[in-house]
Amino acid sequence: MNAVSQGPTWTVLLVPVLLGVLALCGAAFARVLDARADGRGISGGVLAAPLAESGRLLLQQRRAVVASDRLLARTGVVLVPVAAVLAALVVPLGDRTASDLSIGIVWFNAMEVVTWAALWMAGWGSNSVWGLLGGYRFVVQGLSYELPHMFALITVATGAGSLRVSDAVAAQESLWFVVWMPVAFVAFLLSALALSFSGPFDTATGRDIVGGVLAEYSGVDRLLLVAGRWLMLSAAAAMSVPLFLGGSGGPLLPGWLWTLVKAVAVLGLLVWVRSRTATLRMDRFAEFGWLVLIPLTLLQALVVAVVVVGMTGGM
Amino acid sequence: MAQAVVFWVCAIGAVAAGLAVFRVDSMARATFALLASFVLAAVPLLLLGLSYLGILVILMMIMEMVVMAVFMIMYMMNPAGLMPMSMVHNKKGSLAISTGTFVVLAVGVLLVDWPQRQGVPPPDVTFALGEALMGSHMLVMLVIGLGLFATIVSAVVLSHPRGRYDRFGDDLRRRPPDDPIPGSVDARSLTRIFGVGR
Amino acid sequence: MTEFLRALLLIAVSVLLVSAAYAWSFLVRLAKGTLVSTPFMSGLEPVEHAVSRYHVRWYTITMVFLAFDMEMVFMYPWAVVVAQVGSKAVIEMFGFLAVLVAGVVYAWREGAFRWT
Amino acid sequence: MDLSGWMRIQATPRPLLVTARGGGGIRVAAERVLRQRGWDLASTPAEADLLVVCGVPDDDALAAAVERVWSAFPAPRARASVHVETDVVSELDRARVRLDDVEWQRSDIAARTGAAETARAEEHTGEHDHTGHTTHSTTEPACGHHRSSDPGGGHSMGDHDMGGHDAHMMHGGDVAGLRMADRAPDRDGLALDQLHVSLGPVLPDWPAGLVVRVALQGDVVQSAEVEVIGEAHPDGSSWLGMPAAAAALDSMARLLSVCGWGTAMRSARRLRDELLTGAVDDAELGRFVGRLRRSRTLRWATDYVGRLDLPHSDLAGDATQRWRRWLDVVEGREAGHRRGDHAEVALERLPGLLEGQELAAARVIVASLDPDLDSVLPRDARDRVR
Repeated sequence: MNAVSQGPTWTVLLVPVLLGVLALCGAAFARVLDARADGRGISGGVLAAPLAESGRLLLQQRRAVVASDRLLARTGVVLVPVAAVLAALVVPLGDRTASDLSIGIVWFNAMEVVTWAALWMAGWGSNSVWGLLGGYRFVVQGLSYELPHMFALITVATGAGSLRVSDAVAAQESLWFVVWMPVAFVAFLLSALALSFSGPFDTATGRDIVGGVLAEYSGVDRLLLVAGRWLMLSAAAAMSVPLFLGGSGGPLLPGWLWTLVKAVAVLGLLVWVRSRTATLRMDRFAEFGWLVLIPLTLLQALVVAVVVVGMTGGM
Repeated sequence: MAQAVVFWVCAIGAVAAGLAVFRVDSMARATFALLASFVLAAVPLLLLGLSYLGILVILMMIMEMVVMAVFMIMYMMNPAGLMPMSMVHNKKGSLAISTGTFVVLAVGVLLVDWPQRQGVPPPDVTFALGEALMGSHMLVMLVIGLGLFATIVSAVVLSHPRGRYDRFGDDLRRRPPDDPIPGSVDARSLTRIFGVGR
Repeated sequence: MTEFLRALLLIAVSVLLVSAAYAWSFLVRLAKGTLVSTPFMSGLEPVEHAVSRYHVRWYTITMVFLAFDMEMVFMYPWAVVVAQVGSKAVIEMFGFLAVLVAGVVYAWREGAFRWT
Repeated sequence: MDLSGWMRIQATPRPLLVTARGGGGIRVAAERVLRQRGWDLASTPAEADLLVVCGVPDDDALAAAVERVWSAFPAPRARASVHVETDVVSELDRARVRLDDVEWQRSDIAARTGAAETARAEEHTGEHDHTGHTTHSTTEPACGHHRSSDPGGGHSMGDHDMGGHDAHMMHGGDVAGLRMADRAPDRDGLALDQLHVSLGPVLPDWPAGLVVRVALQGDVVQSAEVEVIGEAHPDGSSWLGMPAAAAALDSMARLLSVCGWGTAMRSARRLRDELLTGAVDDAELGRFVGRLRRSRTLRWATDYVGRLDLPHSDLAGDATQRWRRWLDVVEGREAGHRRGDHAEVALERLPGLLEGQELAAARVIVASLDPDLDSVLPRDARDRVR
């Protein structure tokens, strides 16, 4: 495996393109699972459904509620997909990365948190009870998943001895982090679903509150919110590859292909989990996050720290 | 050149967003104007080469301003600014204080004999920060730890409407606790969720 | 700063892409104007504006979160140096965290993680 | 063909279903067709482009609700009214054609823009004459009706510095035809704004004809008032001809949707339709039931929610116990679904169950009771029977 290095500047342009393709794959797979549950055949139409739906939303009229705060609403709607794309900046493809920030792991964390503000603004800005409820639900969801998520990231940083994503990949040359940080990996996957408000963590857009934050949005605004959710889920799935799954490491195939295969596999797993679970209500999950997930991820961080200290002979 | 452009854009943007906090009617907009101001003020840290601190400020400020929005909207009247109102109270006093502060700081900037840099910055400032925390500044971290513990306890004592005696009864023996909405981490719920089905 | 130039470029690119989505939608859709409507209230007439002093049921969690979250300031740089500093760093950080977790357990017993 | 038209034809319509009392059978038929075509159901007018009314809205309140929802649809839009089950396919096809008919959509948009401008002009002439005002006050629930008995109620932290401003704000009048929310005491001692929200009649996964008006503080229901709108259809009840197992699966699908498990909801609806046509695969049905019984997340959503102490009733226990009994019915281990005066008892108990609950839990409670209102007589008629 070659060390990850920063590619030429134009590779930055690849980030939104590849992330978009990954997001389309995820959305298409979700449609396939839906179609199977519906008892429909899997056809080209099912696979192209996310594109057709995007087209429908582009054609649809935009709407706003009387006296809604359109500035906040617009800002929130735009920030959701933008934050997702920015979060994906530090994900390496093979042995090339668009930007190898020295604090790449914190960068991902910061961009993901933008969704808190964005979704709340979109909900509040719509001046609708459903948007209001959804926005606030996402904030309390953030308060419940964020600390386990951060501890998972810190566990990786401890194992790598660096906040640089390329160092995390290099540190996994002999052994993938997922092997000795399984709890952190699971916590990361859970928070991947939570930060993209999808799957069992879709309280913010729940059907019980008729779509929550999405309730009053139509047309291109709705498209950006929904696309932003898929982009964010894809970015988190892609990020799990350099953090836990050894980056581009793997036999026979070229490195970039391994990265893609692993990212698609993780995304597929997340989408599948989505189809097998009911929504976790936050009045139940908040306590679980604080009293079960935080101690577990802390223990994981402790184990990793002790191993790291032991290996470098720092005792 | 690029640095200067970024600095001035952020500097003017931060001041403008800070002014906007007092110009908008809506609590929600005021909170996020303040957030924009903080984020723009974090960018100069990046210009100084303090990558970790800069991004950390952005990360923390977003989380904290969202929490701030929660409280601003809970307790301030007219949170959406749909009614005409002014965000400015005690105009004369605050004008005097802010002018005074500005003058003191501006005079300080111009008059203080700023020291020259000695030595060179460490190659990895984040690493140096970690070393300082684990070495010379360990006491700071320990004191802050106790301070945060005290914050948690006092926040719960002050803000939570129900305490353990309301929940578990006067002899603290009631199981499950009596809560208006049940949570998930107590013996009863855990058995039902993780135990065998009925 | 040069480190973040590519991030700046990506911000520009993504804003451009979002604008392109808005522009494309404007070109192809039939109704150019925005439909202004009353909020959806299950088909009945809404009574008041939704934006209001929203009664958050979990305000204690926000305070506990803010306190606990502060330790992230220390923990990210700690993760970078733990291998060099050795066991002292591990003991110190997890002592620090143990104190905070004790605070969380106290908050749990008081029912702070349940909706008021 | 131009790009817009091409994109429109590629898209699948997204229908919003409205069901009138007595329209349950039509709804089931419509759901089957839509499922087979892959037209996903919308939750709100903003998401939808097709309004499908199942049954006859023979009541002014529901008819007005349908019109209000229809006016909130963004363009392009089309509507279908299905009065008999056999019309489902033809009505949907007709609406689809209209949806893709660019000329019709253009004239619809022009008509709506024109109407909006006229309305705006009228508003300007009679500035302070809020025509909608009287209807607002009639739909508003009686204040302080069901307040929880909180010992410290009415004393908020900010009472001192906000009281005066509040009084001032009340004189401010309406903004854009709607009032600002007002404060009310709450069980945790904070007096913050209360929002009045109606659940139903047009709400996905909601019993046809039911309207629950709730006062919310935050996401907690402070008070609830239950009302049933529309004419009763005791003879035309959608469930009369339906096997108990299919009816139980229909209830289950609704609960699964409210609990946010869309995939299982789709499977439940498909198995329901297969039961109705007799083409169900028993092994698959068994696997599906087993998966639901084993699901920890579903348990987490329904445990301890909406507990009723009614021995020997199929409403007894909490939401989990109720849906597990539905699964017994599906498996044929228990005979009836919604026995006896199920709906009447459910309606009677509903306000008490909802008060003090989080809104999501409140939706689970309604879905887990799932009263079939087709057979419920109006309140005065019921009193006469007693």
